[in-house]
Amino acid sequence: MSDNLLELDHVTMQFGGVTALDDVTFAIRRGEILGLIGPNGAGKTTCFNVMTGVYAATSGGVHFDGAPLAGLKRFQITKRGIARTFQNIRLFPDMTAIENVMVGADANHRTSVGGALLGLPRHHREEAEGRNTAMELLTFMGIADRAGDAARNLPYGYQRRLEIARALATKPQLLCLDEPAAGFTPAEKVELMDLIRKIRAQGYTVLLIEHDMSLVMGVTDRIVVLDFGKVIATGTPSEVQDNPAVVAAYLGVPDDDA
Amino acid sequence: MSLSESLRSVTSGTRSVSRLGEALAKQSRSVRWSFGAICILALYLLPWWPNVPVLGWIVETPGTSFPSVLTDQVVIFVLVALGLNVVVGLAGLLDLGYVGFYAVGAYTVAILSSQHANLPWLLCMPIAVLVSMLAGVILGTPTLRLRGDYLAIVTLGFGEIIRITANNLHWLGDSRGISNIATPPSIGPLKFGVLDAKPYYFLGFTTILIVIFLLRRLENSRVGRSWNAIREDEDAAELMGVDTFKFKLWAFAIGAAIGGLAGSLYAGKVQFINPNNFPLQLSILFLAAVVLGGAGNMWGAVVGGALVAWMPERFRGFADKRVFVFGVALVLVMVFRPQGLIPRKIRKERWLESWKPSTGTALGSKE
Amino acid sequence: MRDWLIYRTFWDLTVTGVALGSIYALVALGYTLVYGVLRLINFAHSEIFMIGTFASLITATNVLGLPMLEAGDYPYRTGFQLVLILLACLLGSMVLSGAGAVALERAAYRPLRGSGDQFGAVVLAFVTAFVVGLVFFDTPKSNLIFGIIGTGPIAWMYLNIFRRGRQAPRLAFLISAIGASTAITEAVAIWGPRDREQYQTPRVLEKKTLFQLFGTDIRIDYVIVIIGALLMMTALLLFVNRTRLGRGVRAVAQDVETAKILGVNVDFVILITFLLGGVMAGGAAMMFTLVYDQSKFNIGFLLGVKSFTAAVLGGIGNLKGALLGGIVLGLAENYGSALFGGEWKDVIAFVLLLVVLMFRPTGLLGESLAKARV
Amino acid sequence: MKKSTLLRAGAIAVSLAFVTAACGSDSEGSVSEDTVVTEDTAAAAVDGVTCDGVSIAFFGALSGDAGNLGKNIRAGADLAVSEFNTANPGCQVGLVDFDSQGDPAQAPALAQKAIDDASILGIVGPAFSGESKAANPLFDAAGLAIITPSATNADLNDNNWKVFHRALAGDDKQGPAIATYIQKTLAAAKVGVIDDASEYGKGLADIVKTTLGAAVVASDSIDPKAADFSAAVSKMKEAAPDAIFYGGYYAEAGKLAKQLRDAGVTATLVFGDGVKDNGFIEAAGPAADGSIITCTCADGASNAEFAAAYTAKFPGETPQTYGAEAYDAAKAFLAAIAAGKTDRAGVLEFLGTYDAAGVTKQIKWDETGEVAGNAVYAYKVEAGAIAVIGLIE
Repeated sequence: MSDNLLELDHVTMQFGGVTALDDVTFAIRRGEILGLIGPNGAGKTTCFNVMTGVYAATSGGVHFDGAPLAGLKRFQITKRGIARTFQNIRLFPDMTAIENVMVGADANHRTSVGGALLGLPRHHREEAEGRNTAMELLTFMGIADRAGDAARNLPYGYQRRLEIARALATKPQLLCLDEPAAGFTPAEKVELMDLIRKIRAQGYTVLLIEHDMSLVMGVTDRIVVLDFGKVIATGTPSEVQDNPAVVAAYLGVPDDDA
Repeated sequence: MSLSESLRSVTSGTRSVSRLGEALAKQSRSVRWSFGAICILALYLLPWWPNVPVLGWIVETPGTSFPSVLTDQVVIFVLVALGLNVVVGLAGLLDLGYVGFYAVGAYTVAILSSQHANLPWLLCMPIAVLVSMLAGVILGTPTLRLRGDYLAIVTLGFGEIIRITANNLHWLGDSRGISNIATPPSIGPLKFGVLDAKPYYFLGFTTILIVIFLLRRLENSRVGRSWNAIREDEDAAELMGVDTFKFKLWAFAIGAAIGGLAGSLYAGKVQFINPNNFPLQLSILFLAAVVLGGAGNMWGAVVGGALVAWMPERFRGFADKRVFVFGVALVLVMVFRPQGLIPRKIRKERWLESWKPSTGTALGSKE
Repeated sequence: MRDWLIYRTFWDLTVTGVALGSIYALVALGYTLVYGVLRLINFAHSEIFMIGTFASLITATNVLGLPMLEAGDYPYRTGFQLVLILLACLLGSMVLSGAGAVALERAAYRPLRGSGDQFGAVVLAFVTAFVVGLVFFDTPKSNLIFGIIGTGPIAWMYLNIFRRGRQAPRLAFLISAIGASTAITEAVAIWGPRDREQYQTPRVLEKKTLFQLFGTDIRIDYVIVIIGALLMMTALLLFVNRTRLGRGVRAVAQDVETAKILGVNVDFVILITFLLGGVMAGGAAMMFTLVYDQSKFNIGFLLGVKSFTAAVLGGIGNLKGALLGGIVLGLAENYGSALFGGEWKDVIAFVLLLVVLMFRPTGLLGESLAKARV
Repeated sequence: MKKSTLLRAGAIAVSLAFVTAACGSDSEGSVSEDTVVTEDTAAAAVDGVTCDGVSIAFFGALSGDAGNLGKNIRAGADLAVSEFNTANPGCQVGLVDFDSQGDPAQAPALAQKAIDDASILGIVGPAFSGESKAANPLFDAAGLAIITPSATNADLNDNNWKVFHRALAGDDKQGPAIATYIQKTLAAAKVGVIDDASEYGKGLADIVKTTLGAAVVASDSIDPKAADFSAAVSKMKEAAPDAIFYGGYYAEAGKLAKQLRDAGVTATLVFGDGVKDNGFIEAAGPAADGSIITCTCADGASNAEFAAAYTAKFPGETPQTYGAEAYDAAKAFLAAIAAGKTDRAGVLEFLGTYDAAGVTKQIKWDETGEVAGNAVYAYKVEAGAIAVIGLIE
């Protein structure tokens, strides 16, 4: 078994005439926290979307756990072990926090209409299991006190955490976080960094898209930098920090504009 | 009393109903069960309500037979609203052609028990449910990939296609319709004849109870959660591992099956159907019933269905004007109570209070 | 026999199909505009069309004093007088339909968006009082008076309720639309002078054959309808693409939130959208009466369903799609009826829609009003 | 002045009513005898009949799309009842309305209500064929006699409903008569047939088509709810028939006639009884001129006595389609009441032996409830009015 959990192999993604991803190749190693950074519009979220099956790549392929993801539907990819959160929070607003997480937990369940109608033992077993998973995740994320509230009524920080809990409930191997710290105060960011480390400590691999450099530098093992849909640098935080191309991309050095 | 005041009193009425519900929820299991049993018993006796003073004056339908209104309209609308609520209220799929499934159910019974065979109703009914379900799957498979509002017009078209086909095909009795449809078999004192509507009401009400029981099971399971998630955010649901297409198709099929069930009950009661029984406007009325009651709330659907069926018969005296009043009432209710008379409620997880962490942690269970 | 017939009548069917399709297209524009901006199926748009046909009727008879029938013959007019009458009818239809659409928006939809205003409150209050009056009074006049008296206090109360409103779920808009549609239709049916019977609009244009094309008579009324529809369509496209208000419409269609941030008055833009849709429906209504010279309280329903089908067929939210969808639908119905028999007309229309959506899930030209310029 | 006219008309009508009553018991009575008996019994009967709490019912559309048609029918029954009540102070018969809106879905509950009302001894209606099929099984089970003044669907009498009667011939009589008229009187070699795909319209059109056989050169159906019939019009234009028969109702007939004429079709237009309404002329305008309309209904207006009584009761109105049939139907029930039948079985039995001259025709039913005689009348639209031409042989 390869060391890499997920590999992007020469992925190109075009929308009409616009190339959002241009021959992107990188890998995520098992158990690491990989940061994916880049200026606005660099293609980070597109990259996410290709990985989770929202878009089908124009060319190139994505391999997860040694198998190609091409042709799989989104929910199948989730069941394979990739879970994600969203840049703009996308919870199920009129469902309670616990229900939100249970929807995630259901990814591993098999009860369908027949089982539910007849009240088969598996239905009861899975329901109990789902509740336990959900409550434990909410406790782990520190939001169990509002478990019975509608997601729309939760404070912003809770909603962000709830999204992570919901993603974790699918029992993923790879957790993809899309700007989880957006809108957080510095104190909250520190808490989040702890949380991400704790998640990794449980054996998850984490892919992190983030704008906030301090957060990325502080928590990741490795960083991939995208600019104009291309990978311009890969390495440890300190390597990337010193890379002139990265600095140019972020600071917009004139000769890079050409 | 102005209408807005009465609107308010309706509002406070539903509020006090929900308050009653909350109060009941606090009671012990036995209290709740006996309350439910009394309610069910009282509803079984509904055909006799017009004989009760005051209450009778409220519910009676002057100018038409109350028990027949119950069987021909109220029971059917309540069942249909329950079924449509699965599609529209739970899964969030806008279906404007629900009358099609109702027609398929009624026509299946008609064809099998009168037009082309002489099967007993009891055998036709499950076949009708299955055929309607199949119709749901056949319509759903190509169309459920479409986005919300495209689905609306396509389903509307489906309802019309069913009606026009029935109207034009001799095999389906064309515009003359089908007479002499079999009635349910009489059991002991329950004689399913022509003149006494009460046995049909008991049958219909029992069917409603069974459907509610089964739907509750679905709502409180992975299936119901998946439907809710799809309604709230389809993309997010799929990315959380919900097989959205499969569950949408299930919602469609179950909704269709209940619609077909209602159709088979109707056909068995009136023993004559023709395409004019299934106009496009009926689909819209069904939808209005669900949303008026409160989309996504089973009790809302029940109340909405019953009201939409019963009101026009109660206010027969207004003749033509009642349709106008109904239209105005729809606008007013939607403006002042957009979630319907009994809005969808956030689920109360009763088990939450008694929940204790189990030994194996969810996170630790990973490898 | 049928094959022979369709071959010989092909061009005949084409002309009538395109003419009917043009009317579909104009009505479809209203659906498409509102859908593009509000993501709402404006179910009551068919009644705006119906109001338009009555506006034509009222303009011709009550305002211009034309008789419905003149000694058993049509009151034909010619020359300058004819043009004036037609223009007056067109104006009447457009004004009344436009006003109707705007009133509908403010009374039945805007309160649901949580921004109900005095106008909506007054209309709703009047209707409420009127309905309550039905319990006590039999004559429309006393009912009307009761309605007007009751309006004040109820409107005040409604306004207070509006103030704490928030955005309603989308289904509520649809049901409100259905309710408004029912109420408008029934009001015409109940209080119209001819109850539920058909009305005849005076026929001032003699339906002469202008020229022949592929052996088919091309009648003047069809030519007017087709050219008129194209002109109105072009005017609308120019308005949406070239004017500041049009840009506002497109901006709101693309993203309401962003448009708000950019300082677009969203409620006003929505009002304009309804007005445009209403004016187009009014034009369609006048042309409808030109060809069929009749009207009825429920005339809008089926035509509305068909026009909405046309809008979806072309790609809802897409203005050019509405035109294409309307004409394709009009032609398909005509050809299909000739092939399979008129009793299958609606089946043909809906099967066509289903097949098109199967292969092009967002309609023939794709959706998005925002990209209407493409 | 008006009042005296009313009274006189009422007296005439009442005397007629009692003729029928007298005839009921005397089933052998011939027409000529009836007229003779009239004068004698009229005076005697005035103080003769007493009854309490009996009524008959009208069943049909009084509101909704078909409301006008129903109101016209009800008016006929209303006239008969009020004449009876004026003449019999001791026997006030009620007329109860069941407004079905022509909707078969509402019909069973209304029928049930009528059945539950023990005072109702007979039903004038149901007015349409669809609601008849939904409601008649209930009436049959309850033994409540019905006389429909307007439902002409051919297979209504195939159902073994013992309570079923109708006051006019069915479409199985009308259809062939239309065909005969088209071929014999109009001498049309090529005929086009259009229907509205409704039970009534298509049923009638099919009978016409079958009877005409090879003479039918083109046929089509239209959607009555649509405004545009160009496909059917184009077809007719191409086939250039000498006559076009349309099976359907007057509103669409008007639109169709207009569109056919606009397209330059010159064939004679022939319609069934559903078009016999002034609404047709209003909708079609000049295009209606020369159209032929057939009906198994008699022209109520051409019976001077009836027309006078009608106008006296409903000032400014003349009898409309089926009004006279409804009058005859109600009269049959009133005759039963006058003969002392105060239960449903008695009324039903009475109808079986009923044989009396009505306004429209001699009213006498066979076992299936069909009225004797096959009278089909032809009408023509001339100068903006529907005028009777005469019986179709």
